Amino acid sequence: MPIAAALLSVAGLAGVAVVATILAAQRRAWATPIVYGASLILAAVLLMCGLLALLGGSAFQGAVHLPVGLPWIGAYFALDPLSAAFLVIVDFGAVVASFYAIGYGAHEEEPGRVLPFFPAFLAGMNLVVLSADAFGFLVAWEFMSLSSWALVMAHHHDAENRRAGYVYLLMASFGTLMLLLAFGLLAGPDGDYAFSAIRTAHHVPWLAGLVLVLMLLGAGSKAGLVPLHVWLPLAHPAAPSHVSALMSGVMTKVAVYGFIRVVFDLAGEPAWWWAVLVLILGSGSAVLGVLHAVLQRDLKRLLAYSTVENVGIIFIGLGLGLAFKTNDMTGAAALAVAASIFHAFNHSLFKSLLFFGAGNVLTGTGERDIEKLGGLVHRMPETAYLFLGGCLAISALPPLNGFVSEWLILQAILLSPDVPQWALRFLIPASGAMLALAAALAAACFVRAFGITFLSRPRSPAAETAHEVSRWQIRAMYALLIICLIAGVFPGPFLDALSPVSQMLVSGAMPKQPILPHLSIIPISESRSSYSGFLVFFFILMASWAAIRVIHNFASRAVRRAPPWDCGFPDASPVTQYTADSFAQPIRRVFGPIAFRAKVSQTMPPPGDMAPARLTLSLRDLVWEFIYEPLESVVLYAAERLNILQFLTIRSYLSLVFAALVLLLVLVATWA
Amino acid sequence: MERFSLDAAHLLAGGMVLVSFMMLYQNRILGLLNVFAAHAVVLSLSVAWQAYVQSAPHLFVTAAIALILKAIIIPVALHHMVLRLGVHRDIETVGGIGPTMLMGIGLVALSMVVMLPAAAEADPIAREDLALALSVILLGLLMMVTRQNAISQIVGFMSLENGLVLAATGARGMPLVVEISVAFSVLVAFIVIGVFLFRIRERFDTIDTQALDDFREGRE
Amino acid sequence: MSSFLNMLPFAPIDALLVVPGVAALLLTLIPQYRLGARVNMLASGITFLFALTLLIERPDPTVSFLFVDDLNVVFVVLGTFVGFTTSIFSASYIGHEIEIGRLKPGYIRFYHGMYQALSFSMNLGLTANNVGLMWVAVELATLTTVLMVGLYRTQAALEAAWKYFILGSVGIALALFGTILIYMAARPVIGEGHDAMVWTSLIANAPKFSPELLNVAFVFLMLGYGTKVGLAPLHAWLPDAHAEGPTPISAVLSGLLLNVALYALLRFKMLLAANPLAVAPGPLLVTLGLVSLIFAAFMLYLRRDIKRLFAYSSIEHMGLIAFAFGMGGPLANFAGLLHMTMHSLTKSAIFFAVGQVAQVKGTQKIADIRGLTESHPTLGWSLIVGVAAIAGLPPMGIFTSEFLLVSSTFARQPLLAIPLVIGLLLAFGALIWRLTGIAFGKPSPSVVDAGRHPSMLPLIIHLVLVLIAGLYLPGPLVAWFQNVARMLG
Amino acid sequence: MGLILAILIQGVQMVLVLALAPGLVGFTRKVKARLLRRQGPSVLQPYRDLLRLVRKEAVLADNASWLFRNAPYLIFATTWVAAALVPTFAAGLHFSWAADLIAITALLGSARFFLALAGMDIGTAFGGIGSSREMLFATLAEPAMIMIVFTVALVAGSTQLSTVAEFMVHHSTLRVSLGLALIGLIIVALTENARVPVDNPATHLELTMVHEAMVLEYSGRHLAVIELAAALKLLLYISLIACIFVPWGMASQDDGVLGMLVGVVTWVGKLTVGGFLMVLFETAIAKMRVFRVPEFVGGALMLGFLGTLLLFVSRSF
Repeated sequence: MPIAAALLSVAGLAGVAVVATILAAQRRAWATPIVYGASLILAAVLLMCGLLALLGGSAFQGAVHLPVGLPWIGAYFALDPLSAAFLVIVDFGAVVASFYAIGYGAHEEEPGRVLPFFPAFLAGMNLVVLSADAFGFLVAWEFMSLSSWALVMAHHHDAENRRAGYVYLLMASFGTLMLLLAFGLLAGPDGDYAFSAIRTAHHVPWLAGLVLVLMLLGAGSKAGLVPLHVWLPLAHPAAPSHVSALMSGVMTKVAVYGFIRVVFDLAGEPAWWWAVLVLILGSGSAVLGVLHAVLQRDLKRLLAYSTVENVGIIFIGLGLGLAFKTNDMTGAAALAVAASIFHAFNHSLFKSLLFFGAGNVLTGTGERDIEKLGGLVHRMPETAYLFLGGCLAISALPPLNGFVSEWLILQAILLSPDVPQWALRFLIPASGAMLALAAALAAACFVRAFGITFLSRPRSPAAETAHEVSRWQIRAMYALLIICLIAGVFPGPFLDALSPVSQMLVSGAMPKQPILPHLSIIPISESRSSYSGFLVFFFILMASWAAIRVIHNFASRAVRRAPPWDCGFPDASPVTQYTADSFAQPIRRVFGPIAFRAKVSQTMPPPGDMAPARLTLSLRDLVWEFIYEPLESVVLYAAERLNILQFLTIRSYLSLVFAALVLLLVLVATWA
Repeated sequence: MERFSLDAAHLLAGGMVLVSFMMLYQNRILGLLNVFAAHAVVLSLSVAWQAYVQSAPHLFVTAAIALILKAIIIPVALHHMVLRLGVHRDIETVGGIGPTMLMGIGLVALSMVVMLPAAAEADPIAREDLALALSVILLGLLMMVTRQNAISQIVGFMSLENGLVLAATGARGMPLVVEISVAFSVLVAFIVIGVFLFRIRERFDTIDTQALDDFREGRE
Repeated sequence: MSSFLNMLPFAPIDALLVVPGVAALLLTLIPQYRLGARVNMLASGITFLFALTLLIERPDPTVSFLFVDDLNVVFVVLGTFVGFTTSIFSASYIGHEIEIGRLKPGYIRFYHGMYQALSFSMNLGLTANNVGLMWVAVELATLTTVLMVGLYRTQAALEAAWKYFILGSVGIALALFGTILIYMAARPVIGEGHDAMVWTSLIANAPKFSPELLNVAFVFLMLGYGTKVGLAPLHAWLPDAHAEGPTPISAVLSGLLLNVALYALLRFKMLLAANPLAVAPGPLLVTLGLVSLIFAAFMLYLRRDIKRLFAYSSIEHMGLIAFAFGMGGPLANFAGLLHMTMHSLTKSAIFFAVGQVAQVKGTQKIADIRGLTESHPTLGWSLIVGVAAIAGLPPMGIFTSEFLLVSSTFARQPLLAIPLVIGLLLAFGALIWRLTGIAFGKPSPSVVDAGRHPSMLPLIIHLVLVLIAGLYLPGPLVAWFQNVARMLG
Repeated sequence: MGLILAILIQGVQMVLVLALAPGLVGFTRKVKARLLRRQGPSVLQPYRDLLRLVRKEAVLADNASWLFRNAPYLIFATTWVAAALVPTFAAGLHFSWAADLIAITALLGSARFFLALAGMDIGTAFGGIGSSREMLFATLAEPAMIMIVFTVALVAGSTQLSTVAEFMVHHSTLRVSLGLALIGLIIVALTENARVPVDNPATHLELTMVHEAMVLEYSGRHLAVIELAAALKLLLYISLIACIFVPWGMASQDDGVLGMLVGVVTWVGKLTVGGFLMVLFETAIAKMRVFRVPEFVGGALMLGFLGTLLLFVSRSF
């Protein structure tokens, strides 16, 4: 019974957390491998449970009811196709992260602040996916936030990190309250919090709509939808890299799970305008996220912003799913939902891969600012391969997996002219354009990231003296890259595995993917469109192999090393290279004025004046400016005003009491 | 006889309200103390009358306490204190005497409006008594709110408490009245002692509560 | 067990008063600090045990002034428990205070005596079957706490005590007038004399009382006892009293005294709720609750004194509880009771922690307390757990009650839930902001080396209890709470 | 038997595109020279250049990495595969369903990705300029291409080029959306192939070049492979336009050898015409400033989006 095994191993993770606390208190050196090894094993068990429940059919699914949690309701846990799928996503990430951490954790200067919370974090995420009642769900959800907050605060001497942790926890609790309200609506006044009960209950349309909005606020703030994404680029870089990988690659998916669970499974029949909201938020996040990413100098922050982009893409897919579901286009809905869940899976893979790469760079050079890096391809060759693979995947380039899922979403968009609602007819192509734009910008962003970090010449001593990292870290990344390749080359089985999920959510499924002929995938029908990652991969290999062979055999293979040509400029110094900022400059110049109110101003001294010329650039984060800063100032202003009440004289306090008394007496007199 | 007892009770209660107004009118501490003593005397008379009318001997104890403690000991003590602490003799009021008097009248009206319909079923003595007692209480509170010096605030509090005792004795057959009045006397004694015990004289140049609060501005 | 109870010279319910009373007298005679502390602990422990026996066997309400029912036994057990753990904490805390000479040994007799007197008066207030008696008890509790708040004899302490005293006495006076009115309302129905002030008969006859009189009475009672509960705008005494008194007293104030006043308020609410013609007390409580919640939440932002910070958070939570009981209904009342219990445990635990923090860092200024998790890991992390709990984060018990409260409120009255959620978020933001500064960053210098600070035992016990409650509530407890919730209507 | 034949035909196409690509480039150069009243090199000149380059030794910068050495082959391979998947002389080839138009676009995207990286590898200023500008153009050209694909796919009901071609042959009508798509596609093609007005393949003034700047450090066989890839790309785009908008004369899977021959001839004809028109356009206008280009390409994006939108509004556009 996988569910029982899963719950047991979650409990095991909690136990590991406790043990880790004790070990950390005693500052044992060998604690690190032990803790990560244990979490690896338990996560692997959970992964198995997920796979069994997903592939093994209903025989391996099931529900459990424990007498803990909310009294008179207890805690329900269930393992259905949806939760199984996300259990797989979560725990694959968890396994690899634990493996990576065995190597990476050795460099941790304060293991005592990481070890106890890592397994707790894993336990929290798994519990969210497993729990099947509102209370358990929220407890697990907030526990997940709390433990990851502790991990963000691991390096607390840095004021930046403290701020990051604060913003993160605040946003998390905002999200939780929104979810709480949503569940309150779903459960109704007499508080029937079990999912099974909610599912069967009938929900008034406008109420369900309110639930959707609350879910967008609640789950969206955790997943990082614009404009609720602000905590994400702060918190993800602050945590240790293997945790950043989990937060960015996996935790956001848990949020997506929460959204799908409530909106597709619990809230009843969707209305067509739901899709409008979701599509707008999704495409907005996709483009804004990647635009921010292109301009970042901090490698991990860049990755965090690209997470915002990918979450946006996932939500575009979900929005399409809603649009099709309302119009009973089950086939299309199945395609859209499957595509977005598949993209969630893919993103969890390559985002973890990239964060691990960033972690390697951090351990190898101690630098996160790409302006100070460069030339690492020579000093850290393996990290370079692997990071390049991640870049290709996330830029949606064939034959890797990122392309497949985005291709499927585009195919889903092509089905949508049959949607009757006009708003959607205008919106869906627009979000398609946004998606394409985001993909192209992502390519630019990762050319920049890889090129500046790994290629060209070192820009700082740290980069010159970089060293390759431990085998654990490298092997973990190889595992991820291989899965990325497999998912890109043989996507068919993955999509088949998702069909029970779409069956459950939209009561429809994609056509069974033919394993033969030629391992191609077919979203709707062969005549419409098909794609065979295998053939493309094979052709590319063959073509390049053939080219190399032919040229080397029938022409020269001689090589001469020489100083760079560089149009004849002799040995230019590394500072003459293109920097990250200068690489991004054209894109900033084109998109900046709209997205960031970018302003560039030069001060050019008159000829003969020795003063240096200055170029000043101002970028404004409009979300902060127009949403968060006003809020903050309002709160502080109110606090200032009210604070006077702390300094009154006894007499004035008495007069407050007196006033209250007279007021109430008058009320009573008039009421009577 | 019944009629007369009623009128007498009302007369005494009304007398207390009147004396409360006189207290509001005072702008000299020593004068205030004397008026307060009068207030206590009227109270003890009214309590005694209630004891007689209700033929509840234990109320005489309350009356005695009122007379001895409130009409004699405390005023004298405060008098003594004013002289010893060298409190400046006149009372700073908030917003002048006149407006306070007007507010007082408004409060009396309010208490009538509130109590008379409310206590309809209760027997007439209790009813008028309650209304008057409530106005005494409100006037006492008003005094605490509108007077700056600690002494006058204490006096205000004690007049408030007189009103309570009046109400309690007015409630026919209410148990624990004596205990409560004793407890209250303890409370009042505490306040008076507090002024000594907390050595407010030593710590502050004045027992004006404004100055008391000056200490906190710097701290918080 | 019950037979054993019968063998006792006095009923356990009387013991709740006898033990502390005797102990109070005894302690005023014991000059040695250590012995006094031990006796104090012992007495509180015994009181707690007797309180526990009430769960098994209850006296017949008609025989004495005292009575026990489902409602007040919750308060009694909780109160005596917190009193006991606090006495353990206070033993080591006061010891340290004497060593650093902040407290003169002469005051110790007084302190311990007052401690027992306080628990005496609170038990009396909780178990009294008579409105007047309850009133006297609450007044007594006020006086004792006033004296303890002024214990340090600093200008600040005296001034806080004075303020507390004046405001408290006015509150008391108002409460008394309300009590008299209740009697007046009861007399025509029940008849003169003692019976007209006895809870049991009052509740029974409440429907026949004159509604107008009840309304006026409730106004006075709510303001009177509300002052003790610390609801805004009657709260003014609370922050300073918490901040300037010795920390055990802050713990007792937040953990017990507020509950006692709340208990009185609940009783009278039941009285009014029983009378169909009287104003519904719910809306008044809900309004005061929301005002206190949001006001306190804003006040949290600019606090500089750590104890005052948590005092304001007590106001906030009292507001929440008042809101819950004001909403009424099985879910909200359950949430209110649970929240009250959890708040007592958590807040006293926080004050235990804060007391130690103030001692090791030698200051109460938040700005001067930094990096606690580094300099004192155990203390720092338990403070984090405590604050996380008080801020309503799972898996701690307060989350459960807030979950029930918010979700049920939103399902019933969405418009009321909005200010509720805003208030919660505001308070959360302020608390976490402060916590981040206190617990993390470069540690500030400590005046005492880590080994010297008082025992962590009570703190740990409380937090563990809160944690367990967050994950699992035993069936009997739940059934019992639900029963009480039904009583409250 | 049929299978073998099909694979054979596919192979023929792959070889054919490879063989014709340099010819096309040579042809365009020739035409251009003539239009400028110059004699110009022979049409076969590109073949000679390639052979010469291939025979030379490759000179690598000291700090060139493995990526720099392998990028040319990857660029070539992806481009070639993409070119092989576009129906040229015959539709419905055996492997045509291995990738649809979106996949072809993405394949070209990967080629560009590697090219841009290669440009940055050595760490010279010019490589950086080239890569950054190339990626800027791509950020607009790619979505434009996707939008055009949408337009076509919505008309033809498929993203498979063979299906599209067949559809166009059988029920082709004049459609607004297709007109928009055509203009958009031409703009994209000019951008992608670094032609005037976006970039000038002939220039060697560093600051004006984009494509040339990226390959500045290449020499010998590496350069040859990249040049060949560029030629393939040009051929690909012209035959793409041809296959979508003028699919007539294209043989289908089951035609005999004769049909195939006809197809080849018509295809070559289309290529010459297309190449000629392109050169005509190029000589008619001047190169624009780098920061005018986004507006130019953005125009293509707008056109493609407009076409899609029209089709969403009504299928009859």
